[in-house]
Amino acid sequence: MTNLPDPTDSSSSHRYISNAGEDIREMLATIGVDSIDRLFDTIPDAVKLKGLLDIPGPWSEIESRRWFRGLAARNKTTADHASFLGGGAYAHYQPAIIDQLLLRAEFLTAYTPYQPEVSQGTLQSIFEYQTHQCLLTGLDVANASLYDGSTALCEAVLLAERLTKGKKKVVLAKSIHPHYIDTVRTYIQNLGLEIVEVGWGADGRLDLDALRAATADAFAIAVQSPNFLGVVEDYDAIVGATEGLTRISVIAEATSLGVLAPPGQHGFDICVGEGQAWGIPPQFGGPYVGFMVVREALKRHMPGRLVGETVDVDGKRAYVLTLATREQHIRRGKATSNICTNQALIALAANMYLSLLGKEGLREVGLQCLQKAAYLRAKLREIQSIELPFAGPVYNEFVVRTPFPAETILADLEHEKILGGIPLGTFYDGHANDFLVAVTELNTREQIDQYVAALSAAISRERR
Amino acid sequence: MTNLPDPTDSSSSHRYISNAGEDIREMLATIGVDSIDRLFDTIPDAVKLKGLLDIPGPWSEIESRRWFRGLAARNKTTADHASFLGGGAYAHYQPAIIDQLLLRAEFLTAYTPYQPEVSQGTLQSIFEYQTHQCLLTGLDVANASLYDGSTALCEAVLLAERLTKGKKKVVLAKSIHPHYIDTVRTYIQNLGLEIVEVGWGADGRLDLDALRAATADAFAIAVQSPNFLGVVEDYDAIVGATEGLTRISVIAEATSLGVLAPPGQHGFDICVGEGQAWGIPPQFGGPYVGFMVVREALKRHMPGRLVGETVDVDGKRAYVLTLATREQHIRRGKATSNICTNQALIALAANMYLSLLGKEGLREVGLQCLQKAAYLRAKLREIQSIELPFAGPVYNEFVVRTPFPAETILADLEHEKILGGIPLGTFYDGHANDFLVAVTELNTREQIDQYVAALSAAISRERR
Amino acid sequence: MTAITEPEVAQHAAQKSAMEPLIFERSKKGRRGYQLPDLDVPEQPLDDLLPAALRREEIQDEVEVSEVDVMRHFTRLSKLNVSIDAGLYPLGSCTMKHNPRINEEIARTPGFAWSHPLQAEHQVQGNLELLWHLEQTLKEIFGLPRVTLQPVAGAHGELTGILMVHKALAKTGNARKYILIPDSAHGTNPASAAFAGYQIKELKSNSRGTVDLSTLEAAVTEDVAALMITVPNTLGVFESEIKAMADILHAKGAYLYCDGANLNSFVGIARPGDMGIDVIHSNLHKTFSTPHGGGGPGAGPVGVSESLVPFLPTPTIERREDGTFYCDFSHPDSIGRMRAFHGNFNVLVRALTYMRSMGPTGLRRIAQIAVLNANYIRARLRKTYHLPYDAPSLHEVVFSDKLQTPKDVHTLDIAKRLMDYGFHPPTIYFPLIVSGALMIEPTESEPKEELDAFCDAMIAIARETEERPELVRSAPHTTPVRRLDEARAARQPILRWTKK
Amino acid sequence: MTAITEPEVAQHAAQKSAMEPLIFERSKKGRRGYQLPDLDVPEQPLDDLLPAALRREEIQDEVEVSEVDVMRHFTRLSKLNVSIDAGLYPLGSCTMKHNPRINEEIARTPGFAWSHPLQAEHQVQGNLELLWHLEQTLKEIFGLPRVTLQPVAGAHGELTGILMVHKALAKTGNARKYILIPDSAHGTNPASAAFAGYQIKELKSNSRGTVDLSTLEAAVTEDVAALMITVPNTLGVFESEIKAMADILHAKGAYLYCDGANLNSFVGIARPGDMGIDVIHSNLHKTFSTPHGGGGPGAGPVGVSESLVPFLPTPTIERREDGTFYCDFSHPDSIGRMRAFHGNFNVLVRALTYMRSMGPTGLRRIAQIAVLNANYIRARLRKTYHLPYDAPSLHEVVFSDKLQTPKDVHTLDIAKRLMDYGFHPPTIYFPLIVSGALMIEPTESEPKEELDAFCDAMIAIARETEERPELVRSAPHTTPVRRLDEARAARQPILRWTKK
Ligand SMILES: Cc1ncc(COP(=O)(O)O)c(C=O)c1O
Ligand SMILES: Cc1ncc(COP(=O)(O)O)c(C=O)c1O
Repeated sequence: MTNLPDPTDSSSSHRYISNAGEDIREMLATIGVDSIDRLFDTIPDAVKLKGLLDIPGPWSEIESRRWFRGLAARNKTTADHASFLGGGAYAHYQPAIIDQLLLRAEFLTAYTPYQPEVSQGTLQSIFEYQTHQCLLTGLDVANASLYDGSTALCEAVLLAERLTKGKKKVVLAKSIHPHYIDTVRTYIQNLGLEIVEVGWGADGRLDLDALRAATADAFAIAVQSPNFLGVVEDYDAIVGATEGLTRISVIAEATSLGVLAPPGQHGFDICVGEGQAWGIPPQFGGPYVGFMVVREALKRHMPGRLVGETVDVDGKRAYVLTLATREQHIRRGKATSNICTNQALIALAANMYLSLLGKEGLREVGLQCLQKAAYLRAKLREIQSIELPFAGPVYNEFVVRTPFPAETILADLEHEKILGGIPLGTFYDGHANDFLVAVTELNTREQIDQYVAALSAAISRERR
Repeated sequence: MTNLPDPTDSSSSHRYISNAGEDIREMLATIGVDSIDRLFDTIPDAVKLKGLLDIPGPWSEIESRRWFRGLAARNKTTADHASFLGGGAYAHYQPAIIDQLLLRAEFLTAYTPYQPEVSQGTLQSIFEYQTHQCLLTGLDVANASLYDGSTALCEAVLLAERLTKGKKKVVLAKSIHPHYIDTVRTYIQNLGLEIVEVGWGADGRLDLDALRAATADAFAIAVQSPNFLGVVEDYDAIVGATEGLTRISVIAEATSLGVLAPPGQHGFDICVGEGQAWGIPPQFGGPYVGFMVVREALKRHMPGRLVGETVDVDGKRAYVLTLATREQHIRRGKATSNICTNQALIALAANMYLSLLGKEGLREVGLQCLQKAAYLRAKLREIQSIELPFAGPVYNEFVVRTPFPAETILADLEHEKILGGIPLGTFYDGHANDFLVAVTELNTREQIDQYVAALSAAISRERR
Repeated sequence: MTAITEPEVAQHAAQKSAMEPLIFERSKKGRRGYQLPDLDVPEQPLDDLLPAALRREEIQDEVEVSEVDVMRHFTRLSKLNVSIDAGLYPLGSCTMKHNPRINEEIARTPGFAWSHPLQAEHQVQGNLELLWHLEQTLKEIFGLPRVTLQPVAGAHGELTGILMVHKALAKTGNARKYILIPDSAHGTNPASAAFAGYQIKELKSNSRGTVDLSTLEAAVTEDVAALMITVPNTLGVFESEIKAMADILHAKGAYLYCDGANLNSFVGIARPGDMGIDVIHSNLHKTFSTPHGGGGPGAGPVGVSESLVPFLPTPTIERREDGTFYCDFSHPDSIGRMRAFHGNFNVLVRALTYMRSMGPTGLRRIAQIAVLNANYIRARLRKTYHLPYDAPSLHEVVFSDKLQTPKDVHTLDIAKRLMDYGFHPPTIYFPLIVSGALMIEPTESEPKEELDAFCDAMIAIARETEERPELVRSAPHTTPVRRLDEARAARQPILRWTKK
Repeated sequence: MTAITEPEVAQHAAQKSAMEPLIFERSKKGRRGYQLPDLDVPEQPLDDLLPAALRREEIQDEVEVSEVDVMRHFTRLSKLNVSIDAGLYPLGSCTMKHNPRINEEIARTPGFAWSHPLQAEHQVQGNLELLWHLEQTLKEIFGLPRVTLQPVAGAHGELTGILMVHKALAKTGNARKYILIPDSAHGTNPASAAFAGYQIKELKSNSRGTVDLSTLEAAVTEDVAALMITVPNTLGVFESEIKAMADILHAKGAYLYCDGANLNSFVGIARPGDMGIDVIHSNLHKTFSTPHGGGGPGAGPVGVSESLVPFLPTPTIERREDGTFYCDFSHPDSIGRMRAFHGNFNVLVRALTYMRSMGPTGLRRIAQIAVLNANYIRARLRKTYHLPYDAPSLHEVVFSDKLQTPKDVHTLDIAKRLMDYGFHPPTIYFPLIVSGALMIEPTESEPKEELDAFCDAMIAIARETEERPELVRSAPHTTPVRRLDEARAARQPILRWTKK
């Protein structure tokens, strides 16, 4: 170990670690040992490293900025391209105050509010967040957050299964985000459950006949709306076909709740989803925020944390983590979920977003998405050889079909600095020429017109 | 006025103005008038606008981001070029925590700490900032900040003049930043003062013979070191030649204080300067922070705010604005300066920078600048037809001379994504082929080597 | 349960923060708060680069602390401040309004933040265009033909303006001697006028707090260069005769300078240029929301009437036919440069962002609601506090402590007691024409419920003054430190830390 | 001066913040907190786009507030929280260390923040390269051949790890039935094991708090899939026999899972792979400094030994010969996908930034100083508080309330009283094997003076327990709210605001 640095030497000091030479010597004296090494005597020499790890660093901030910015510059992103990408991650407007508020140490560097007297800020915000979820989904009880949309669906399926011990079959619409379905498959692999997928009809909506055929013996049905094809499902029709099942609605584009019918008012028992669209940057897939809202009767089955209102000894209103007997730290192997750390900071961002946009803004975002997508669809319909294969109503996303492989067309668009869509063939067989296109309030008419022109040019080019 | 919007209509609501329709009606009722217009009755109709101002907006954040980022993208900057620009504004390392701390509302959105009981954060920080200035300059009393380096020099000249009523001549080294000299000229134009400029010798240092000739009847002498040519002045020699004058040292590159002799220990009475180099981004010239540090005896002549230590009624140590009788709000027409709002937030950033870098870091920044500039100078000396016209010692900046107009050479470098220097001919006649080059710890050896190669190529190109 | 209200118990938490030592007192040998990349060029002997006589020894007593220490220190210090984002900060004359965060974001765009002030013009066209647009916008707001963006604060703008007046008059052969300034003016006005080379003649206010035309007429001699007046004045009262004042001055060849600190009260409602004003500065950190930063930075652009245009500081920013922009130094009569480089550029970026966010309707609404809010406070408190000047006021209202002094409770006490209620006090003891002034400016940002809470607190303090005056006199009780010994600070000044 | 210590006076300031209403209660008709650009495409009748039956009415009871209202609200809420940047936050097992701000800055680089998770690989080479480097770095830290970055928290990592164990065993024909978990384990361990399809067998700790080899040997039947053990355990005590444990398990075809929550105590000193560990997750929000965010987000990468590599979640990130990177889905035995997209990518960015900032020397120093700091607290408090397990501990120390219970003062009271001294309490009542546990983890970030202040407070509380126990029992006294009625919250749950 002679090559290893002496921790009391000032060249060993590191900016993130306060105690250095003078401190260390004083502290060792109090402890009564003569070196830090002595404190590690319980680790057998046989497993101790003889030297330093073989990794880069320590780097200064200057070096980190150079290297990481260099990497970031190798990505092509919404920051320098017109983007029409959706598929469960959307570029929406992020109000400037949100990120600056998130950087406040009191939010950023606190942890789970186990001690309510010094965590009312976090607790009250979660309580507000829970309320927003209820108002938006038309359901009664929301939790503090789950990891993301995909794992929220897993938790919903497991919750539903707990309600109806015995049945082992869950029906999933095939048009749920394929990553979500994959994740459910992973989660339940050892639990003796069976997944039945139900496909879509010609209009892109859930195939109701196939659904009816699949429900026997099932304990739950989950559908996504707008679904992965962008099509808005008919909740009432689905409810009519799924008597007796626990109904789970999945929301992958959260801003759609500003204009679409709330699942809780249309016969659904559980709504889970991904809150990223509420002004969280796409950031390559995470951190996002999964939400779950359920009917009153299911609240004691809820996974994850819940914040409730109470009073302090002076009678002052206050907030606290509650119904903890559902959770792993109390129930251990029998908890409603294994989740502990969740996505609190992103839920806080969502609370800020929902509060700023408010009643009017949430509706206006939804309407702008709807109108802009409709404008693009109308323009695309004018182009010969472009097809919009699914006729069902859409919100802000839809499938486009050309006579050429999606990847080829999208590469052409990329040359025009347009991220033009997501190839559907990656997810479904037989859709090699299809791609998903999403439009949000951030896409200007100019961008949309350029998109149409570029797409039209790309098709002409390929035709030659 | 019928076209003007009705303030109680919800379409008039603005996100920055809380009170809207419902509030307005309630408040008007309390006041007892029937419209907001009534509250403006004291403004004669003749001067009231009949319509709205003819300016753009209101814009959403989305539109502002687009337009302003568009403008920013039209600048070529240190963000995407290798920069060797100095001349009173330097690109140094800015530790990441500083900017995030500055965004804390408690620092950003408070004002001058008139009420010490609720402003101890600002007050203590200023007290610390004052201390740093004293330690760095070797003088006794520093103020809370002045606008910038140029106006700090104006204030120093005026302070010196107050000390020696009667004399009207101030000697300024011609090698002080030309903008600073210009500003002094503007400030004193009606005060009956005379400026005598003293030039430099062959080595770029103050011409001591000329200086001796100029000091008769003068009340003060000001020199900058490193001067605008980058050359480090010999304080002791200047002191020897300026008996009886108030001596003002000007610092335009504040990091130089990490390695250069402190003026207070070499016979100077006042040190003023520009603190931008302490990690403040160049941001096209401002906001920066001017500093002034003086000998103990001059403290009651100090312009600007001063924070002092005291105790509260419980005997607890605390800080407060003090010696206010020097200032405009008390002394009005007879104040030591007209300054009120200063550059507090930038002084706070400087305090953070100086604290983080600390004893070791301030020295290391200085040494790296010194070594890197020396490395570049050595490389340049190897190139035929490049001349470094001034032989005096330098810190991190110096003059380069080629056989071609500086603008031509610099345009060539710009093609290589190098901001290669500042043409000296803009400031001094007879220097058309000269430019100023600055190097900091942010310039890598690779950048420096590329600079040398690009410069050498540019000269060859021009020669053809 | 008596134990728990004992002060030594109740104040632990507050004390922890309040006892934050100086950063110098946190220093400990060997700690480090930074890292630089290793030197990547061959190191040369120092003596070869810089003679020892020109170098310094180590910076004695400078700190050695970690990044953690610094983060803790400044986070804790910040907690000792109150701020606009946490609540009403009704400093009269300071226009403590909401500081939008989009302005901070835009100012940090690398293309702005990392542009250098001495770059060639073609490299900074974005900046120049921005400055040009800001000038156009301020011209329209002022109703004046040109605006300089160089001044970095209100006082700096005042000096700029009066220097222009001086130069213009000097050009006619007589720079004259005096600047007239009402007794209600801010201290920077006389100070700036003096620095510009003038003597001050003070004008007495009338019973409305404004200046009588007759007073003005009598004062405007051939020796008077200008009247420097704040509109509306520091009582918030508009000078309804402003146009007539301009006429009087102009008839005598003198100028009308407007201190635009109170522009927030009439922006978008009326324009200085239309009032006959020749020069006005605007504190962008007031009306245009750039953050006050604990005392700055700000910006103080100055607009001028046609006759003063030749005297503007250089450079001006101009647009060419081809749409490019440049700095124009060709103004032979210019007063010169007011500061190095381009003023507080990144404050200007914030201000223009704000102007765009507001637009014409929003700017007008600022004035409307700012005036509504101030008048609401006035209406709610006028029965409880003495209103020394009864004239209708715009965006601020000035009370006095006259009704409280019989109980030996003074403005300072009321201000300190407000802190216990969670509010920053108003501006106090200014304007000087009001004895014991409490100058309250809520701005348009404040919601009604915050104004109500403030008025409730003021009323409660008035009640306390009657019932328990000692409680008010000894306030504040809940702040990190209590009332300070300010006399001691001035008598034996300790202006820096020194190692014990 | 008695008046001024009365509680109703002293608490105004605190109350103002503590009484912050819900954002819903700030709502007022007509207020607005946002603006969008005007719709720039021709507006079509809604019914043509979406049948009314699929649309919603207005979102009833959603808020109408201004940006100012929102800024005020969240700024005030924030002030009700304590945080790491303001002081020691010694939650045991949570590794509440300094969160460097450079990590936040880097994560916000537009190229990262605005990259989309379903972009073509050639468009996101920067991201893929970053993930690849992070895996290399974690491999070296773990001493294991592969690491998956998909799990977004420790518990998620546990589930991932146990699912891999299950699949690997299932491949041999018998997935087995049990996971062994010591009684000192964190609740997520049994919960994750259950979700992975296993039953739990609890192992009793010995008097050192560790697991005896004989206990293990007796428990490892052919039905046991794995031992899930925390190293060092939740008392901070290292399992010195870890290698022998691995041998016992491996001999029976079972796996050794390590809960790496406590990696901070030995990072750079020893490597899990060298101890015979087959699977380990690391909470990047603990050892690698990504901020806890009031409860998340985090990340929980999982490293595995050679035999488990085929079962890793898909996709894995791979480097081609030409230096480009791609997602590899060709793992037929993979357990599948643990989450949509690429996990908490922007948490991973922060963690890699931190690893680079620390480097090999810095990582080692983390463990050294974290252990030094914990042992310093142990040394200073061991005379005052009962140490239920006396074995040498590493980065945390667990005391109990045994010496205080005779005065009817319990761990909860001590925790609450610490708040009055300005400290966040330690983790309490965990691990379960200690009655009245006080689990203190200071991390390497804390300066000695902060540790001393904490120890002084703990000692003062012990003294108060003797002299004025009621003071401790009724704490906290200085927080925005005092002790809560938690039972009421659970009995009549109010889990959302409803309009009155
Ligand atoms: C009326 C008035 N005039 C002038 C000033 C000075 O402006 P600044 O502080 O920006 O220099 C102020 C600022 O407080 C003011 O209120
Ligand atoms: C020992 C231990 N294991 C597991 C976990 C769970 O990790 P996470 O909260 O990241 O899911 C924790 C977190 O508190 C822990 O302390």
